Formats: sequence, C-alpha cells, structure tokens
Amino acid sequence: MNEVCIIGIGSYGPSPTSNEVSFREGVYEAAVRAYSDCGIDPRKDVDAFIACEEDYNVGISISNEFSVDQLGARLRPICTVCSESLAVLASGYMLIKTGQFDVVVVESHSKFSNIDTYEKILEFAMDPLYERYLEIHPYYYASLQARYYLNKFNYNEEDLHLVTVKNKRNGLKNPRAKFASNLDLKDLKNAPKIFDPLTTADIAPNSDAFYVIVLASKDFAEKVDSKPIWIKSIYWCSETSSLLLRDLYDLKPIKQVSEKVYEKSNISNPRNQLDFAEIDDRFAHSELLHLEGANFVKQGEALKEVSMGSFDYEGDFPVNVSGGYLSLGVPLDAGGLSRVYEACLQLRKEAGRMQLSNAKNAFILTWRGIPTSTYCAAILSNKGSI
Amino acid sequence: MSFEKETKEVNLRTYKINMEAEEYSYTTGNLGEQFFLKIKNEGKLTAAYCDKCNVRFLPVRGFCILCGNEVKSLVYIDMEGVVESFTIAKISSKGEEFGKEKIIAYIKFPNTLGGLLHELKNVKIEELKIRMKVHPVFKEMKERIGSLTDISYFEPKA
Amino acid sequence: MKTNINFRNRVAIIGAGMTIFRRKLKDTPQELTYQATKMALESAGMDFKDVEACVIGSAPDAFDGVHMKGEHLSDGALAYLKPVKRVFVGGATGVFTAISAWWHVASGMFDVVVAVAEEKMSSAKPHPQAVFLHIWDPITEKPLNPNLIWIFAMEMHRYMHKYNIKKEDIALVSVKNKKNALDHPSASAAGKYTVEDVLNSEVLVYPVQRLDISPVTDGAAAIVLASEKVARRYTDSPVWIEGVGWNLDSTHWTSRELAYPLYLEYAGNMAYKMANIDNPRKQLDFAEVYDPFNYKELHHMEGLKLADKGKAPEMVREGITQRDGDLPICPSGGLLGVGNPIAAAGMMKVCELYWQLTYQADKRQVRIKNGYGLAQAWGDLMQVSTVIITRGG
Amino acid sequence: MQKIYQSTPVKKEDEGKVLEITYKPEAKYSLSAGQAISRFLNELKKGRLIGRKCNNCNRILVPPRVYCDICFRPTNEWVYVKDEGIVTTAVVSYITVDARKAEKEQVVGVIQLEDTNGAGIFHRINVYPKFVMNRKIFGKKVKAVWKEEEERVGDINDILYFQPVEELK
Repeated sequence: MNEVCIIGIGSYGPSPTSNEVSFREGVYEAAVRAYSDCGIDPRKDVDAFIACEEDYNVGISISNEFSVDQLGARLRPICTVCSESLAVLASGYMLIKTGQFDVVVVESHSKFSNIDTYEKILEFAMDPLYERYLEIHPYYYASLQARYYLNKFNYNEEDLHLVTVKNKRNGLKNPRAKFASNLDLKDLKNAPKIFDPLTTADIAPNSDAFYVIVLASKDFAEKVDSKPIWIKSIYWCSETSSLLLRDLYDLKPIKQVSEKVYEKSNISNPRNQLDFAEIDDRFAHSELLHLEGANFVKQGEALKEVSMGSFDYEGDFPVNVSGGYLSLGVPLDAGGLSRVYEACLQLRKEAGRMQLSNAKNAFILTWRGIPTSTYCAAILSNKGSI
Repeated sequence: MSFEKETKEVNLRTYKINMEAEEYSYTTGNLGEQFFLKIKNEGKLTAAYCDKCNVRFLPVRGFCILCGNEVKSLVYIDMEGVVESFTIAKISSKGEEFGKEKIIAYIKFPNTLGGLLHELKNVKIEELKIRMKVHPVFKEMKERIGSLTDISYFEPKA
Repeated sequence: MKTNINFRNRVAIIGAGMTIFRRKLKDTPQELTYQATKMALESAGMDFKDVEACVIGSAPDAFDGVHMKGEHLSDGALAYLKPVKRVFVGGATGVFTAISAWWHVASGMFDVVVAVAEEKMSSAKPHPQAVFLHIWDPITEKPLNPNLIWIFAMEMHRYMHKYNIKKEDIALVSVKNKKNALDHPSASAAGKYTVEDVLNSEVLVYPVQRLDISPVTDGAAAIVLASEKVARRYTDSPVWIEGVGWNLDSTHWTSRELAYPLYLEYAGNMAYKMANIDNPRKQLDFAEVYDPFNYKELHHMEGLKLADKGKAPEMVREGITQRDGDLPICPSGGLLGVGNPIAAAGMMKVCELYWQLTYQADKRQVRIKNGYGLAQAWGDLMQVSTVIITRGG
Repeated sequence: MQKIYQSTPVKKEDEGKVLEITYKPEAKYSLSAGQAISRFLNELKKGRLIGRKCNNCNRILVPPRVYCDICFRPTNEWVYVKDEGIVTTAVVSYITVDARKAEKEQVVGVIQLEDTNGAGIFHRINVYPKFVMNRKIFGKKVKAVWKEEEERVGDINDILYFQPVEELK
C-alpha cells in the first residue's frame, strides 16, 4: 500500500517573541531548513503545498494570499486548510494516498506575539448568540473543566500541579523549550489561582514558532537521502461546535480519534505497544483527560499515575518528554506540527539530552484548544511497518 | 537574507493594524428568535425540542445534530438549574482584571441537553458547591433587549 | 506528480443541494450550512449517518463574524464526532471544497463525504465591502485605504488595454448571465437587462459599474461525494470527478501581468491532464467559469484555453456561450445572476455540474454530447484558481 | 429534481424587525515588519525606495523580500531604485472603502518601477480622470511626489502620489 512518510522537518523557533522576522520570513527560515533536511528543491520536487492558518491569528483577511512565495510555491498547487496543524497534515497524507502526489509540504506558524487582543479574538471564535455575553476570558471554560474533573474523581486542587511540574522539568532537557523550569510543588501551592482552580503556571503560554514538514510517498523517499518517519495512521474529529452542549468531562472525541488510529495500526494495548506519547497539555488537566480518553490509563486514574511517576522520562510510558506545551508554549494551530517535530527527533535518535533509549513508535494527540472540540491523533514510527 | 540579520530593535519596525468591522449584527434564526423573545417578553427559558429523538436541547437551533432532522418547536423548561461546575473569574475578555471577581457557573436544566454559562450572585464563595440548585433573576421588563443578558444572574434557591 | 495514471479510487458526486441566495437571510450560518447539507443528502437519498467525513468551505471569517468559522459551522454540516475541516482559498474556496472532498475519498480513507460551503455576508456593518480592506498587504497597501473593487477594476482595465476590448462586449456577459438566472430557483439577481442598462448603471470604480458586479449575498450549497462502490449502490447516474487542479501565483500582484491569468492556465492544465482532455473547447459540453465580475468570465475562458487570448469577447458576441450555443458558459446564471455568497457561489457551480450532467437542470438544461462539464473559481489577490472537471454517465 | 431549501429572506424594508444580536469586535495587532520591510519603511522616511536584488534571476524586488519567489534562494543585496516608472494600469474610484460615495474621485494604479525587471508598486496617481478613461496614462512615465521630510514617518503614505513626468494632452 501507498505508505506515507515524513522526510524533512524544519523549524524556526519556538520562542516567546520573534520581532526579527515577519511571519513570512519566519516561514522561509523553516522551509529552507526542511528542504535541506531531505535535499529537495521546492521549485521542482514538490507536488502540492498546504498552509495551515487562520485569518485572525495572522491579522490578515484571506491569509492564504500571503502563504505562497516564502515556501517556494509560486505558480504551484497550494491551499489553506484551517484546522489544528496535525489535522492539516492529514490532508497532505491523504493527497499522497490518492496515488497522484509524491511530495507534499505542510506549513504552519504562529506569530502570537503580534496579536494585541488575543482574548477578544478567542471570544470572537465563540458562538455569537449564546457564548460571548459574559465577557470573561475564554480560558475560564477550562477552569470549569478542571474543577469538574477534580471533584468527580476526588482529587485535591494541588494535585493538578504534578502535571505542570513534570512537564516544566522535562523541558529542561530540551533546548527548544523556552518555558521550561525547575519549579516544584511548593512554588505552585501558594500561587494565586487566577484561573481558579488553575494558576497561570498550569496554563501553557503561547509562543511564536514556524514549522515546515515534508511528506513523501515510499517511492520518493527511497530516492532521496533522508531518514523517513512513517505515518502509520492518522485521524481527526470534532464533537459539537457548541461548548454548552458538551460534557465538562468529555472523552468522546478523544476516544474516537485514538481508537481509530489504534485500529488502523493494529494496536490493542497502546501502553505496551507504543513507546512514548506527545499529548496536548495546554492546561494541566488537559493531559489527564487526554491520557484517559486515549486509553493509556483508566478513567480517573491519570493523576494518580502521574504522581507515581509512570509518565516521567524514566517511567514505563513517557508522556511529553519534550516538555509539552507547558514548556514549549502553544504556537496556536502550529501546535500539532511542533509535536510532530519533537516526535520525529526522538524517532530519528536526534533528540539529544532528552533522547529516549527505546523510541520506535510514537503517539501524538492534539486538541485545537478552546472553544473547539477538534482532536487529531497520529501514530508515527521509524520502521516501515509495525 | 537569512545569512545576515538586522538585530538592533531600533531598526526593526512593528506596524499597528486592526482587522475589525465597525460592528456585527447577527441574525438569530427562526427558532433562536423565538427563544430570545420568550426571555424578553415572558421571562421564560425554553429549549429546542426534537420530536424524532424526543430530546430537548440548549442552545436552540433549527436542527438536531443527533438525528440530522429539522427542529421547529420550542418547549418551556424548568428554570431551576443545577451547577455542574464553577470558577471565580478575575480576568475579562479584554485580558484585564475585573474590578470585582465574578462567580461563573455552567448550569444544566432538568431533562435538557446542554445548558448555559452565567454569573452566580447572592452566594458566598465558601458556600459554592457543585450540584447546588440555582434559578435565574431577570432584568426589569423595560431593560430587556432579547438576549441572554436579559438574565441579570442566577442565585441559589432561597 | 503522476497526473495521467488511472485513478486508484474513482470519486462520484451523487447528490447536490443548496439554499436560496438572498441579500440577507434570517437563518444563522449554522442553519444555512445545515439546510444545504440536508438538501444534498436528500438528493443523494442518503442518511447523514452514512456520511463518514465533512469538508467545509467558507471565505473570510470577517464576513460571518466568527473566528475559526469552520469550527462554528461544523454542527451545521452534521459533522458531530466526524472528521471535519475547513478549506480556504479566498474566492476560489467553493470549488476547492469539492476538490478537498475529492481527495478525502480518492485517498481510500473515506467512502462518503459531504462538501458544504456557506457564506453570510450580511452580518458585517456598516457594509461587507469594508471588511475587504483587511485582505490587502497590511503595511504596503492597506494604508492607502483601498476599496475591494479597485483591484478588480485595475485588472479589468489592464485586460481591456492589452487586447483592446470594449465595455459593450464585456457588458454582454452580465446580460447573458442575469437572463440565464431567470431559470434558477435560488437566484437573487436575475433579470432581463440590455447592454445599455449595464453601461448606464452607476460607475463605482471606472471601468467597473454597478451591473458589472455580482451582489453580496447570504447562502449555502453542498454536494455528496462517494467512492465508486458506494456510488453504484445509490445511483445509476453518478457524476464522476475526472480531474482537479489548483494553483496560486505570487502574493505580489503588482509585479504580475494582470491581463492574463497564468495561474489559471496551470490549474486548468493540471485538471485537463488528469481528465485526459487535450482539446477542452471541443470536449467540454459546458463550463461554469467564475463570474463575480463580467470581465472575469472572459478572462477565465482564456485562462482555461476555451478562447484564445483576448478573443473571448468574440465568442460572447457570436452567441457561442449562450445556453443553446456551442459552448454554453454559466448556464446556471452564475454569480452575476444567482448571487455571490462567496464560497457558496463556487459550490453552486459544482451543483450545476451535477444537475446538468444528470439532466435535472430543467429549463437551464444544456445539450450533453461528450458528458464533460467544468467548474472553476478564483480569488485571493487575483492569484488563485481552482478547477474541477466532471463527467456524466 | 433540484433540491433547494427555502430559507427565510429578510427584505430591505424589514430590516430592524427581526431580532439581531450585536457585537463589537476587537482585533488589533502589532505586526513585525521583519528584516526586509523594516528597512523599506525606514528608507521611505528618508525619501528613498529600496529593493532587494536576486543575482540569480537579476530582478530587484520592491517591496523588498529576503527570499526570491522564483528562484527560492536568499536575495543578495540592497539596491536603491528610482522613484519613477511606467503606468501599467489605472482606475478612477468614486467610492470609499466602505462602499459609500466618495466626496472626490481618486485615481489609483500600478507603476512598474524603472530598471527593476518587473517590480510594480500600487499607489495613487495624480492625473485627470479623463486620461484614465481614454487610457492615455497607460505606458506613461510617472514620478513619486513625496511628503515634506519632517512629515514623513516611514510609511507608504510618505509618498503622496505619482505624477506624470510630462504633461498629458
């Protein structure tokens, strides 16, 4: 079958700010790195390009207009797909699966530091009739989720910080993790709960970052000098667009995407058969919901296992050894590609100090953040078949 | 020019822009309009009713995502709601601190899918409890405009 | 790119539906999306539970007034717990939504996919044209306070200058399309007009006048796509997607020759090659080329090689592009006649392919000889085109 | 049969009779102009146009970019270009940005800058509308008219407009 692999990865950032480049220049920097990573010429070798962007994140209406030149895509097939960037990568995957495209480039970036009114823009994504009138920071919806989870499974509010401490410390081994820290529980215990019950440390900061990923068919990958990482399966879905209609402890879309990728990769016991996971942790409790939804742990037990160290770098199933969003920052919709980038380094054995000894099969789960219920999961492997 | 970069902030420019329309005016749909008018004119909460699924849901709209059928009617719902979760909000959607913190709750209603986010008042923070019962307090008739802001807040049942 | 290999998985359109198009509709964006989706599913004779994935198309968020509009519209597409995403290439989005749905099925990942496009332009105040200010380069162009129409007027005037084309000839396109639209049940700008009416209408940005332009509109349109094995179960007359193409030129429109849409030639070539079409003028039975402005129809006929450069006006004058002509162009009535809810208007053209090739177009029916029809859309800063070629029977 | 849904139209005369909910958006940005455009703007303040030259295709890109879109390689050097060029298209606008009738008509167009190998710039052109309508302005040489030095801020509006070098008849 038409297997699809990642042959080139390139990034510029992540970083808290990036005023030295315009968003187009940042993408160019990432693109040059991705193309040189696999030795291709975008003007000749690429069959299609996909840009992942949203107008109000860029600050330009029809931002697609401005996605072309810096990728080498002038007078080539290029389009914009608006979703979490891992789901956008799935479009590139499908294009190659049609059998008509050999090489597809996927780009996503964040210039978060350029957005002056981020909270209002997030509010603008909410339902105009039923969800905007309270004029509160949209993150408070996560606060409601966090309290609901703690209450439902009888945890103390302080326990949540265990996730934050784990991921912030993991990040210390990752040179790209600009928000890593050697915080400990004591530091967080008395921190003000601005997003009650969450402190600001429990919420991943946003970052600037630029990512370009080169996908190829097996045929093409064999022709170039690269270290292919195979996309074994990928799937995405959304629950209802109305956050008022969703449960506060809502595993449905997470189960949906993870079960689909397990099924396609013949995985019956994910925790044993996979080696590590890069999982959305934009709020400390998100990692818990996502671990439970993806069936790495029983419902309600994720926090217990975090406290036991199961998901640490040395644990039996390392989760977010990159430091996760809590250390890397969330580069808006480019978050998915940032996780693909980190996972590829692990699978290629190029992860430096954070390298896991046994990294063959990776699981990636991304969420598009508030107010969406869009999830995407993928299984990557450094072997052609599991 | 990736091989050389200007590094002095003084020579780097940031350019202030906006991408705003002056205002948006959103139509509410046939069913949505009724929902908001029931709040305005009667001080009552309603839910959309799907007769195929026999479910009531909120927010209201002209179709049911569970069965894919059109939904054409509203039913009144019991306005005594249950707090599913709550938080103390300190930051506004402008990213600024409120003068006074707000208690925000997600409230569900009997036999109804979905619910509402709203402010709770007349309750002490230490008395807040998940599953507590609350009901809406509406604005004066003449101040109502046909919006969820016609509900001033929710408060515990006396 | 391996364009001339046989399709691994053939893809068919098996249903189409849309809302009426009007200046303003009371229904919410989600409801409009739902209505079009429901119509398309009914047309396919299919329950929404059989749909495995959805693709949503919508132009700038600044119209509907919702950031991440695709997320907001997904309930309307009945995408609850399904894979759904939104694609966006400016004005070319409508046709591109169908193209994206094509790759969902052609990849072998899904058997049934809904593609729905929606636009509600009436929400932005004081006028939807004002939000078009934000499509220009924010630093080197936007500070000049441009109106959207400027850019098209500049392209139109360049085209007229280069090939010495008269406004009278361009006006004929408006007359034809508005007349064709009299037979379209969704139309909002249909009517019997004369060339004089067009030439006497208000001058907005010379050379563009009121009746050269399609009006801002609310509406939605949808199609259902299926793999060959599913399509055969549902219908005896699937409409096969034979070729798709898309292409973007450089952002820097001021450095391009505006008289000819090179990007469209490339997009067309991609689709023609895939569909094994070497003489489009002969092999296509009709074409729904993109006509937000009347000159664009001419421009696009040339880019698609349906007319030689600068010669499209002759074909219009000779009646070749009329519904009963040799090569009917925009038999639906196009954007000029039916209306222009941006992405939905492009999808309306794909719906027209389905209706024409299954002989459901009523009074708009054209003669089908070879079975091929083409739809095309265009957008961004005059830089992108999307093309889809379908075959009936 | 064509499946058409009869949605609910709102006629112009019924505006205000249907319930609507209003919202004032706030979407403000401080865009990083970046390497190329920062320099471009700083040079505008000095009354000069600057571009970046690609030694591979020999084009000078204005506004400048750090990459060449045709060759996909970094552009090589900064080059000042003359503030003169040929009009390739022009139009007369009678409307404002939000589609209202403008108090005064305005001519805008594209000027292909001299000796750049194809770089065009979009700006106002100071010429009578009749020369646009009869297309006499097409192909004519125009030159930038700048704001006074003390009024320039490093913005595209530091150029007031382009003006024909020779009077049109």
